[in-house]
Amino acid sequence: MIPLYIAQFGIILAVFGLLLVAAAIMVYSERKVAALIQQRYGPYLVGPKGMLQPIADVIKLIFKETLRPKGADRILFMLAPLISATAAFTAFAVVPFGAETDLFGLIDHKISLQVADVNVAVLVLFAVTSVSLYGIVLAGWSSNSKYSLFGALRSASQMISYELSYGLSLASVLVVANSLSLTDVVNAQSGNWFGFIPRWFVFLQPVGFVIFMIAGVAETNRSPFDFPEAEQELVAGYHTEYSSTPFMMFFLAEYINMVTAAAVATDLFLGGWHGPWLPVYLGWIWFLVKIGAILFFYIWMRWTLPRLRYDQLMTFGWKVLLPLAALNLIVTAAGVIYFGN
Amino acid sequence: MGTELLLFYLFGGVAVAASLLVVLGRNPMHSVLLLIVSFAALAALYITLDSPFAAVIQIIIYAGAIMVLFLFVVMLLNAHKEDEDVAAGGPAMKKPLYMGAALAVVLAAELVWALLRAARAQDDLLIGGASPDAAAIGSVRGLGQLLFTDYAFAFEVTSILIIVAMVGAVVLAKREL
Amino acid sequence: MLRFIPLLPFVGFLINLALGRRLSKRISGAVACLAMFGAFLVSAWSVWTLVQMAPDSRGIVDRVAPWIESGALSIPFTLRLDPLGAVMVLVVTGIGFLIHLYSTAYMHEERDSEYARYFSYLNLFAAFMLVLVLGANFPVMFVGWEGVGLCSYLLIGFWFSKKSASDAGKKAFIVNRVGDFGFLLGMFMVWVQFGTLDFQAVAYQAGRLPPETVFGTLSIATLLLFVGASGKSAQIPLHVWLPDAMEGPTPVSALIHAATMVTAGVYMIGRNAVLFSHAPDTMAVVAGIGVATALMAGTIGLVQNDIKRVLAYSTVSQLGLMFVAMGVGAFAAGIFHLYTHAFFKALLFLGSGAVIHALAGEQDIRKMGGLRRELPVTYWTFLIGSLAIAGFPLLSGFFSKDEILWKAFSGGHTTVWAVAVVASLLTAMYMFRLVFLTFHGKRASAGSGAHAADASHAVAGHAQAGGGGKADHGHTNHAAHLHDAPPAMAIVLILLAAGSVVAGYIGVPRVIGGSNRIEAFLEPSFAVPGIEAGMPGEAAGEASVAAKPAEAAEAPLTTAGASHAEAPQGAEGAKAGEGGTELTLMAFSIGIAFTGIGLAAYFFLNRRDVTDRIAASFAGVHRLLLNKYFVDEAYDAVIVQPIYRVSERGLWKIVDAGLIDGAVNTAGESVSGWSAVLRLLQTGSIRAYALSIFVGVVVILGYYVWR
Amino acid sequence: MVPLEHYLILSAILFATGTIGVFLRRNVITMLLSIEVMLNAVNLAFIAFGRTIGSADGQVIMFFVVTVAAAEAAVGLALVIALFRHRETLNPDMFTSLKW
Repeated sequence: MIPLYIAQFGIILAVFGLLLVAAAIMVYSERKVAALIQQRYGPYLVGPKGMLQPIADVIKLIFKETLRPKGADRILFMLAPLISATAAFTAFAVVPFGAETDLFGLIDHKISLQVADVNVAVLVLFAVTSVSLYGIVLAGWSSNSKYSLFGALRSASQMISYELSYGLSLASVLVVANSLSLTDVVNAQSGNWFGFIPRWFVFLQPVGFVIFMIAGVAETNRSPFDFPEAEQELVAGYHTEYSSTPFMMFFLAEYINMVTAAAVATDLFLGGWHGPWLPVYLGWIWFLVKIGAILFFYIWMRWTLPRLRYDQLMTFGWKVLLPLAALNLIVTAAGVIYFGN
Repeated sequence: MGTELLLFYLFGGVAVAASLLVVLGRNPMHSVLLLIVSFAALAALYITLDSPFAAVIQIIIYAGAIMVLFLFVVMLLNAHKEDEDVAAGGPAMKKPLYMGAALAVVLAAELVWALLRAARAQDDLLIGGASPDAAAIGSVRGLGQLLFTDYAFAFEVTSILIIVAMVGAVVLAKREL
Repeated sequence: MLRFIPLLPFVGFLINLALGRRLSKRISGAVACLAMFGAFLVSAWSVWTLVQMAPDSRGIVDRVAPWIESGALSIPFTLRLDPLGAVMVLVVTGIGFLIHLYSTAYMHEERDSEYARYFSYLNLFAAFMLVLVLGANFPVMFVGWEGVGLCSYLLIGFWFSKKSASDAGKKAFIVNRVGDFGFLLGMFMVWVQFGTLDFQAVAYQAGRLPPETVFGTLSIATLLLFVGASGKSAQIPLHVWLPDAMEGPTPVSALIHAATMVTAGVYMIGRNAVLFSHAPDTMAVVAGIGVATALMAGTIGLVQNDIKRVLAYSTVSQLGLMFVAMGVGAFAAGIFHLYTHAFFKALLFLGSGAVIHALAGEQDIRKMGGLRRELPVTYWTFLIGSLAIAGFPLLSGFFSKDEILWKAFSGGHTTVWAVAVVASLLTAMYMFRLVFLTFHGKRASAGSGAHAADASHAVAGHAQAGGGGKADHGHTNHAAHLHDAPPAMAIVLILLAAGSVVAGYIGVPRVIGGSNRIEAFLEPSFAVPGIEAGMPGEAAGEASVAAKPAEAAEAPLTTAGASHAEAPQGAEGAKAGEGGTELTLMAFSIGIAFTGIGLAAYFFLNRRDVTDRIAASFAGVHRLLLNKYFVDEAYDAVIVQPIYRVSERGLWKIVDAGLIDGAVNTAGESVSGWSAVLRLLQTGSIRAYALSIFVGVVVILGYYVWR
Repeated sequence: MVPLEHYLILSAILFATGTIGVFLRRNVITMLLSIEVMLNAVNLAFIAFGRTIGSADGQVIMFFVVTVAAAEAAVGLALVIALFRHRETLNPDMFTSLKW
């Protein structure tokens, strides 16, 4: 019987570690999948099938020299990656990844498997995402180089533009679930229709799901929306000037953001940890499976689709996605009113 | 009690310090960022005031939208440093401004006085004793109901205001009409 | 139903007003005429229904809408048709329609827009006149009253580009204002006295009062009303506008300034018969003014040389006669004469219009003569009209005028009667002077006349009032060769001639076997109203009770009131006694008529030299008459000039230029001066502005702190 | 439960800070920022009051204030950009052509 705050602390540590691991796995799998798609081998030297490659990268990055360009804003230049990383970690804090459990009787009453169960979790998610923007913007601005600046501007405007559709598609889910707390949303998806179709919101909100996925890609600056670091145009975008640990932080942040986005998508649309055959306390396995699928989808997209043009991105975001999302929300609300949940 | 007071002084101090730096700093970029910090501190205060929604709004809209806008402008015009007193008025212009600053202190005093009096007046119309239940205030649902029933008209008017602002901003910022 | 009678012409007015300039002459004329004809049909129908009713309860009421409601004052917009109104309505719509028809031909040379404007005015006039006639209370009547005044102004000044015309219009308008002022005051007094403005209610309450032996409220009210009447009907001293009104197109003169509008005064008195008959003093004044006007106008008419002016003065004198009838309490007779007069005076005007039409705008009778052969239709119709007005036996004018004279005599007003006789003698004389000079003898100078007309036409505005060749009518292109009235005119002339012949037969006196039907028909309108006044039952009862002493008191004054209605056979007996006298008088007035005609023939047909010699020997008198007793000049000296001086020296130079402008200018200058000072506050520096705002905040807040 | 007065005093101080900024800074953007500070001070006061009397109205008003602030920022910054385009400066003292 261990006190509650220790359990919480444990969970926090677990999440932290898991995220780091997840990032590492992502790096590895991304390269592997890329190789697969491009019919290469990919990393295979370091460790069995090159599985230790990410660790090697990390070590390499840590031991590189930290460079700071002339005329860069000393404080902000260092602050930017911290903000990004912190935001990335914080975002996951409100994401539940498992059913409520008492950790096999270790603690006296059930806690939900997430760092903080805020009753406005979704809004918090938003807040954090909008803050994580600053990491990129500051990085771009403070490193005093035009490539970075452009990258920053691009990513900022792109994230703002797509945050709206993101939010609207998400709001429609909330309307259906009738709660702002992610745990409630997930629990609202337990059970099946007609015994075999799981009550996932993806079936109620197909349009919303598609919009959410697209916007998510844009939010995480992934291809085909990876303008902030469009190599051919802006060297490496906002982190052109970064090296060693700071760079690693951006790198980390990007992948953790992907994981978070995937997790959120899972919670919102794919029924979180609910799934057949497995007992509830093993729900987190389902969760991991779903996340994995979505992440694979991301990578797959990245190596399959070409990058659009920037104006196309904007036009699409404002003139197609946003109206569509708004329409979807309206229809959903009407439906909820009509059917009364 | 103690912890709450502690939190108050912590975040309040951060807010004041950040705002002062915003006001006194010479680099607009820093000002913007510090302002975000002070917003964050205020958001924290809102949470201690059982208003999580307000806090989140504060972050999302202020930090997430408005400040980004400021950031953009600063970056676009890259006004690193504010230009020194090349002002038309020059030093002549300065005197009244310092006077204004002095007046600001006076204002602070007056505001404290007035607000405190208002607070004293407040005590008798307290609902449910010294600390009403947090849920009543904090719940987003209640807030939404209030917003869309009592304040529905104001809400609509706000939407119109936003549209007007959008159009105005576009028209103003467009290079050639 | 009644509301459609004024509404139709008004619609016509709207149509011609709205798209007049786009309509062709044919269409706009047709619209106007149809509107009038429709109004005529409707009124004929409603009069028919009226006649079907029981004799002493005849009345159709149409409550259009509540109009003015304020405290005790409640004035519904109500129209009422009673026998009196019926006669008027028929006259207005019928003769109005004929004159519209006539106008389509007469005004044919105007531009399309002008043509439409003319007809829209004419329709508007008809609408207002009908409102005036049908109005069931003073304010409604006043609406029509003012409306016809307006239309008269518009139509007199129809050729506003001609200064004399526009001046005449203004003159008519201003003089009418004087009268209307009196009318208003009278209305107010009636309100103060009786607390109501509905004619029947007023009549009912007035009927309960004893007639005033001393000069009192009723007398003042009625006198004020009479001022209004004399303004509208051109009685002394407000008669000056009517002759000048001849500047308008001739059909207008016929419709407004002979047949209908100018008789509004007479009608108004008849409408308030009970009220007036309770104010003996007023009645005396009315009779006096009437007869004086008749005489004066007759004398003037004797020497005027403008064909239309002669007719105008004849109108004035006839109106005078009507007022005499009113004054002696013979309301029925007055209205009867009004009705017949409408026929033959319209006829005469239209005939003169035909003459002028033929003579290319020539109006000076000295330049005419011998038109008998060229214009047969015009001649004969005109002759019939003249005979009728002169009182030739068995024509309409004879009956009506004779009725008036008899009533005056039998009422015991012998002086009035005598003067009236002289006036009618004069009537016969000047009318036939007109006939002879115009149609008989030999043509004085036709071509020159036409050319003079053209010349004067070319020099527009040189024509001063009363001068010859006033080019009333826009003919320029035909010279000496004459043509008779075009069909539209001719038909109208003939119809009106027939009317002037037969119109009188509804009022044949009893002595010569007729049964004075119109009088019997009209009397209820002049009697103290009973039930139909909308009074509660018992009130109605006491009304009839209260009516008796009133009539008893009226007896010496007049045969008005319900005496006929109540005891016709008694009245018969009385008449039988008076029969001999009446016959004598009738014969006498016939003699008068013939004498007048004969004198006219002697002076103006055979012995022109004698006339000229007389005119020469009595040069002073002649000039006096020629200048209409210098009334205009007197007004100019006594009223116009002083007002003008005061306005110029005092109001304009001192008050306006000095005080008002001074004040305004000072205000403006002070503003600019102060702003020159305040301008220094505008530094243009944003933060300075912010500072000022901020100081304001601090100060205001501080006020609350230290309070 | 922190007493209401604390929050009020804090908000007063913040407001005064904002005003000082409006007067001291010679940069339009910073002036706008100061105005935001003032707005936030007001928000704080509102929410504190609302909390004390136990009604959510304070937050609603805060919500509206934020919206207005957004509109104000949008238009204000658009103005700043337009001004900068013509004047090549952000110093409000250079924009004195509002004078006669």
